[in-house]
Amino acid sequence: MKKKIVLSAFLFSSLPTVTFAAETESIPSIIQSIDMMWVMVATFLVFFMHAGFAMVETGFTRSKNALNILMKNFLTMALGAVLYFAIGYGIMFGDSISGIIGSSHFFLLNAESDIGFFVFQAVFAATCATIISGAVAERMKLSSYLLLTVSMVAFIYPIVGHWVWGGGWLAELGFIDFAGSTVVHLTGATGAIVAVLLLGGRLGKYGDGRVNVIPGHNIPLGALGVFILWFGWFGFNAGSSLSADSELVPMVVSTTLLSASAGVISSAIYSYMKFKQMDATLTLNGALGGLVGITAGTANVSLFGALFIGFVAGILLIEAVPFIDQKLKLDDPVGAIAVHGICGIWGTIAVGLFALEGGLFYGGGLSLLAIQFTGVAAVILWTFVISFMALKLIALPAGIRVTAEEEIQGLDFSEHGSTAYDTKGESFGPANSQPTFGYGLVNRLNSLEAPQKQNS
Amino acid sequence: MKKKIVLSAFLFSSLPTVTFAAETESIPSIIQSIDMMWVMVATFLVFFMHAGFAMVETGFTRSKNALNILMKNFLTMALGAVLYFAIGYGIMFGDSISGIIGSSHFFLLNAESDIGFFVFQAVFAATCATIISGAVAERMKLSSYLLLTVSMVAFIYPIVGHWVWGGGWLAELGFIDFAGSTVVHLTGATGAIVAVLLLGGRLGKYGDGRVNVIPGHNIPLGALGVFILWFGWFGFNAGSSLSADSELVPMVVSTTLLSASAGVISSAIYSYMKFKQMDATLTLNGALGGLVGITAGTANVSLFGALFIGFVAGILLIEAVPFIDQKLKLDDPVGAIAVHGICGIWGTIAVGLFALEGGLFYGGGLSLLAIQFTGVAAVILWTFVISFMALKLIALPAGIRVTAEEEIQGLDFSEHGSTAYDTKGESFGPANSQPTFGYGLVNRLNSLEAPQKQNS
Amino acid sequence: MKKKIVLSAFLFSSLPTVTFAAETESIPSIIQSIDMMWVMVATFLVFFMHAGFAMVETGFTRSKNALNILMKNFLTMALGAVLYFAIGYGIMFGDSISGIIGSSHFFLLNAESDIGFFVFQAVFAATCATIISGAVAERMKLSSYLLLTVSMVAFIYPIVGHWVWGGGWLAELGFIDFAGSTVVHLTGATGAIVAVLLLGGRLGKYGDGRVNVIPGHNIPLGALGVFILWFGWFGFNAGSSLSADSELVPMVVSTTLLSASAGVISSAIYSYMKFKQMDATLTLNGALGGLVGITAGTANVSLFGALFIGFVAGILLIEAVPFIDQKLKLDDPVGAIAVHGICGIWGTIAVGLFALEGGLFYGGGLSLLAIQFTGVAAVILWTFVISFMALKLIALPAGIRVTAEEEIQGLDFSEHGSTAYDTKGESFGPANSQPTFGYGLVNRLNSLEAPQKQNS
Amino acid sequence: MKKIEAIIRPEQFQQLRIKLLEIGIDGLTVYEAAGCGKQRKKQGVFRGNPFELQLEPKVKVEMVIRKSLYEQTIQVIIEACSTGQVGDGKIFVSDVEDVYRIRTGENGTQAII
Amino acid sequence: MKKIEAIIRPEQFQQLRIKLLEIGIDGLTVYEAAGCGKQRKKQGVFRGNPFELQLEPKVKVEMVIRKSLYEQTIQVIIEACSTGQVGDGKIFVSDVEDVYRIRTGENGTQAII
Amino acid sequence: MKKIEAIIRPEQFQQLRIKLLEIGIDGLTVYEAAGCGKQRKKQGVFRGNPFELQLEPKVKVEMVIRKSLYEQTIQVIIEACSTGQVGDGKIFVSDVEDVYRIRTGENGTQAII
Ligand SMILES: Nc1ncnc2c1ncn2[C@@H]1O[C@H](COP(=O)(O)OP(=O)(O)O)[C@@H](O)[C@H]1O
Ligand SMILES: Nc1ncnc2c1ncn2[C@@H]1O[C@H](COP(=O)(O)OP(=O)(O)O)[C@@H](O)[C@H]1O
Ligand SMILES: Nc1ncnc2c1ncn2[C@@H]1O[C@H](COP(=O)(O)OP(=O)(O)O)[C@@H](O)[C@H]1O
Repeated sequence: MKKKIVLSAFLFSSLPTVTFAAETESIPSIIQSIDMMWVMVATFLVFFMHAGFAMVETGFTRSKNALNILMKNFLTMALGAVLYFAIGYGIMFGDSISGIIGSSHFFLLNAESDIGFFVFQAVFAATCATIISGAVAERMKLSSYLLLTVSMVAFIYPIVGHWVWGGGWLAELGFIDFAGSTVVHLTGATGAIVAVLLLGGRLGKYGDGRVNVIPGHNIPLGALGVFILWFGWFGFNAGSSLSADSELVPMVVSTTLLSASAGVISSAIYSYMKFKQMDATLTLNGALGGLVGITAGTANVSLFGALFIGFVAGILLIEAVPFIDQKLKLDDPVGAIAVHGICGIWGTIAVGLFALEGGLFYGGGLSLLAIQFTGVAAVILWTFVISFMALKLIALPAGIRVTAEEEIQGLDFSEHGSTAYDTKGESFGPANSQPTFGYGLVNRLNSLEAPQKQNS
Repeated sequence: MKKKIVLSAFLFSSLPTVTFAAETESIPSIIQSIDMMWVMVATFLVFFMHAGFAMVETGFTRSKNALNILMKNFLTMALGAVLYFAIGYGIMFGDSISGIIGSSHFFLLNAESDIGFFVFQAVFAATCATIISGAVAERMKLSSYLLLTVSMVAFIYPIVGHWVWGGGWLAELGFIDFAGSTVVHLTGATGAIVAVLLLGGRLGKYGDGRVNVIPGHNIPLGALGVFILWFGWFGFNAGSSLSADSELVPMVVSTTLLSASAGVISSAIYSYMKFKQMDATLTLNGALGGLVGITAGTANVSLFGALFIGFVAGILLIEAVPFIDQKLKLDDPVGAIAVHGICGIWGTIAVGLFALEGGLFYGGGLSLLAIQFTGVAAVILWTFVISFMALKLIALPAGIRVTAEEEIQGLDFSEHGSTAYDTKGESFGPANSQPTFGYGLVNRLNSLEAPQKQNS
Repeated sequence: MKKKIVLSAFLFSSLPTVTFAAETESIPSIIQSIDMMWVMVATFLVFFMHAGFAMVETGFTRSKNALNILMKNFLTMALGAVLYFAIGYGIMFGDSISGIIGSSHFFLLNAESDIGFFVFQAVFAATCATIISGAVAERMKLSSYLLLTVSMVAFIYPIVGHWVWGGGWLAELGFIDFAGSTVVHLTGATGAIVAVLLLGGRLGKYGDGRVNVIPGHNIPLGALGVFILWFGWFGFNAGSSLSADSELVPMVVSTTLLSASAGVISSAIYSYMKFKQMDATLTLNGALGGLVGITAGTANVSLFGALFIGFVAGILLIEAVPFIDQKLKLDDPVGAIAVHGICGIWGTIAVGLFALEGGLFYGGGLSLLAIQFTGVAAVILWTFVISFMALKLIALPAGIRVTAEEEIQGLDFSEHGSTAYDTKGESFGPANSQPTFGYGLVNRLNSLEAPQKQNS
Repeated sequence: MKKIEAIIRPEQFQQLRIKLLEIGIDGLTVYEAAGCGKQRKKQGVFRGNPFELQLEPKVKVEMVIRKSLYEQTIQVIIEACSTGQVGDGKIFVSDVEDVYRIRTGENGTQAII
Repeated sequence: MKKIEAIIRPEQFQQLRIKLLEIGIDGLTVYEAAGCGKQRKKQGVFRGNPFELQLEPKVKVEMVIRKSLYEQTIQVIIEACSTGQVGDGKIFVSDVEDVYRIRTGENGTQAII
Repeated sequence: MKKIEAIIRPEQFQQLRIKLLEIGIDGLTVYEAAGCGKQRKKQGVFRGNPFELQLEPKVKVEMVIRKSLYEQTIQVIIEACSTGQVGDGKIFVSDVEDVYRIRTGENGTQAII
């Protein structure tokens, strides 16, 4: 291939390429190129969100489980892409059986030309599954988690997706979820609730009626993760337009920016009011809450609507996290249930209030609101029941939780044989003991080299 | 919404979307789409620069203040977006009153169709404010910093922006600042100087005539931040073209790449010559210096000009950082004043020398150079005076600096109630003492769990 | 410049810009814009891969050498860009002398309009050199490494590039390497082999017949690096199309995603089978192996082919890393030789098997396969011989390896005078001793501030 | 006055602290340590290379006590920290000549707590 | 020869080091420690959950000195490290039988420094 | 029973451990430390500011041994850890009254190892 030659296509317009062979056909083909480009850029950004999830989940948990969480994130992305190719896409966008389930295009058969759309949807699908990995961190068996991921990506999520985006019954009803507050986030969060219910809290989290603090080990990494997620979210929302619509896209980008910003501001202020301290990790969650909140209505609400949605999401989040943690005693290390579940519901319902067309506050009456409620309820019900059954099945052979001993020594050593940090200078192989305690010294000693001539 | 259907727009060109309804109207609408897409991609990149700033500022300062710096960065972005929407945009791009100040389009009223341009400008605006957060790190009250951010984003910066980009008097004069060496960087740096002057150095920085070293706690994170900034800078500069001009954009991208590269090389070499060691953090600053330097002239100079500008920026930086730190005794933990101020001035002036049209070295005489000087002087004067007044006002109720006790224990614990790292295994709650000293042990002990049956 | 006015170009289509002056010329110019935009987006992504390399290399090595590795990465990028501008581009894409070497367009002379293509190629070129920095980490002199980088970017790599992408003899032969499994990755890896052969292992790595473990100090940072690389790789592969071809690009993106995913899955499973533990860092390498593997054939194989290529790459990698480390005793801290070399060869050969046109498995016979083998052999031979000669020359004055004393104390302190972490609270200046051992305490003590009135 | 130095497993520390409080010992100082003894070594694997940990993490709890508390303290430590597995650690008892309280300058038994 | 072990606040360390140098004590070894005593516990809040710190960071400064310096050293430590707040720490004095300098093998008082 | 505390260079530790094993000493406890003595101070530079390291990293190896092993142990430590450069460290020897094995509760010499 002589790149130089090909290049001239875009430099000198001598256009010897196949794509633009005939100028008369150019306009449709140009539009195809433009839209394709937009969707591909969005695909890259949504892919990159996995780095964000991985960093948030790693930073918000303990260092002894960091490798394990990273592996979960990589494997979720990888399994997600492959399974969505094999099965998920067909169920989601294949020919519909009564608006319930798609039934063709497995392995993209007879849909080869959908490939750009497929790859965008594939990175979306993995997102849904990865939400769970944060909530079940530090105690779920890797194998069980992977089996749950398989059920999410290959079945549970594509069904929901079919209902809403694949022309299924919720789409017919008029349910609005532009980029997935419900389809992606609430589905993931519901799966997370089920998994956390069945798993129980981490050792030492709830004891003698007390709720203990198990803080994350690297909040700056988590904060970077939030920035990456926010960055990727522009692709998540604006890519869902599927075309480079010069009116719609800037609107979506702006509502996304403003809602997230409002979420940051309200969670910062509200946490300050509530705890007399501006809680840093909750404010990071607040940014994500604002993003999840706007996802459903990003193309349908005004800039003021977006500000309001984000603002409320930030406050809801500050209320939801301690409530889930202390009252419901659902041990969710990264706050996934509050961020993706509570704010996902809020965002979906908010469309019924703020949609410029059909929203209650814009004179649209209650019908859209009712539809939005229906959608939320249906998705929760479906996901809850099926993921409950799936997990019960997965638990049959040997349970879904690591042994207490493995949990104490950390999943990094028990599942991966080494540890995440400074194995040459800090935390080598946790054995039968506490987190990194004492390992600093131990491992630096274990790995000291014999003295060298030069300095002896 | 049936995404599948919408999709066909870009796959089969059956074009059922509104945007491309009539083919006869297509060409202008296509151009709109293309330009919109370019500006949106740039918007995402500029947004992502905030992650870069956050990482540089976190990595270059002490771990006991990491949460605080992260919060400042998130809140700057969030407040920036909301305030720029409410006020800033109107002042910057509203109808001009005598070339001094814009006066319409607040809340984007009657400028709804400017939304793509607005969102690009909004992420720019926040950049200007965030420059300050690095310089004032580790000692400024969060509340005072936020009030300063409000003044910057809502007033000080938009005025400068109006003068240069909003058709104001500097624009009329012919002042060239393509992407903001002066408008964004110098404005931010001038604000930083004022704040640092009023704050004073960090405790322990200047004492008994000595200048103490207070090194950053995580340079790799800072280096990642520099890479992210460089990555985002392509959007910052190339997005400022506002259209996907196939000649201008690659030129801008190339000058940006080469100037930054030259900045890296010259700061590495020059620091080696000056200190007999190749200083790592100064070289990282050198990359940023090269980027700030080229920002003004990125569209107006040749590739050779870009190399020269970056090269000089790197050397200036190595001279400026110790000068500011040791001679001026302005305690700027991350080198923001040198990077954004000194290199910002250099870059702006350099346009008067290297601009292919009008530059002194290309036979353009002294007039452009004089204009560039005027612009620099005007912006420094304006920003200095107003931010000085703003800070004096902000300081009225209770000062802008945390108490010495809070500073010693770290702003993370005093302002946010917890700490950034390994709260389960390393640095929990700094109390009335030094950085992380001794906390490793303390907190690992504080948080040891009761022994588990399995291993007892 | 009044941005507001320029903006209207994309908002109101009043089109006062030069680019789109005449509507009749619009279609070619629009196509130029689109293709340019695509290549620029890809350029940014490929640039960002350097952040990924830097993080992987930093995370997978010891903390005492972190600054040094970061500097190597920054300087590689910087030198790469400048040298490729001066010399490399001319050799690679200048007028060909017998298909062996290009001979014009140095400093882009008479090729000013190639600038977009140049800048894309420039970030590619630096990639090739940066591969080496990981393999030689923790012991190679910075100066020697930089001289090697100069030879790679200015000569060795551009020659290979000329053969394959510049219309040289391999291109004539029909050799297929769409985005550079061989041109970029194998060339880099061959240089790495030579350098590692001449350097020898790190102190303490091989002793008394044992192979010691020297683990990396921050795997989460390394994992983030892998995500960044994967993200950037979409630009690497899909940008190599050089035009926004709406059929080719989504195909390339999908094969890239699926191959990397398959690499993750197979390396995770296979490491589990082989070591009874799912090795985390090898799985991270597995993702990269899948990416390197698909790079050659990304535009020429089917989705199933991509899955297969990635799957095999992941397994090859798990076999190759211990083989190179333990059998060949080539000490490659980050696994660069296995990832870029072994998987690079596999990917190139695999085109001969899986190419839809010409591949053995698609009835294309053996001819393409033979050509692919020829290309691989030629590139290895050329790179090996010349980089061997180059390194021997570089070694003449004073060797290419730091002294044992410097190696023990860490290159950060010996080459850069300070250290990467927590200099205020953890690891200040390693002196004549082991990694970070004991420095935690030492430096926190060294840098304690005098007591403050407030708490005394 | 006796100095008691107990080398224990890190995970037993919190329990020991609580038990000591119960018998009135609330002044103690703790150090991070690494120990090597008869305890079986742990195995790990990194990039296909197996490795062995030669040292185990330990904690040293150091307290100076009145002679009268000696027996009881030893008893409490053994109770709180014994798991029956090799590696539980040791207690060293030695003599202390004098103790000063830095805050007040007082010394002798009244300085202990 | 006496062994002086001073458990002090980390932030007083540099001052102590300088004061000790002034009276000619330049050999000392320092350890990171965590202490628990009468000092009031600190409170924090994380994600809405309040928590309490049970231990405080301390530093142990250990030095072996000639008997003749004993009184003066104690005096200097108390001066340099006393803040008057609970938590200032303790000094333990004990006997050392012998000291060796590893470099030369010499022992007794001439090995101290 | 004697308590031997050796303050050594970190990089000599592994060699010492192996040599001690050879004479049958396999029980020991190690601490991270920082020392200050006659050793020449190191210089660094950060952002153009030179700085000096006032303390050096050290390791304390602590072992309680039977009296009979005393001489030999000192000998081994000096051999294994002496480099001839200033900064090699010190050995402190002191008396231990009793030793308990936490696991079994036994005390006296049979508890040592
Ligand atoms: N003679 C000794 N001197 C100092 N410390 C010792 C000695 N013997 C054992 N230790 C410490 O006690 C710990 C436990 O000893 P070990 O022999 O493994 O088990 P146990 O005490 O149950 O017999 C060791 O890890 C070490 O820290
Ligand atoms: N009996 C003791 N044995 C060992 N260390 C002690 C003892 N009592 C106090 N300490 C150490 O001294 C520190 C200060 O003691 P504390 O009672 O808080 O204050 P003060 O010394 O001012 O009375 C403690 O944190 C602990 O490290
Ligand atoms: N009097 C002392 N008390 C406690 N530790 C000491 C004493 N003198 C020296 N040390 C320790 O021994 C180390 C080496 O001492 P130094 O005087 O530098 O070298 P050398 O032991 O070779 O004479 C010091 O860093 C310190 O940790």
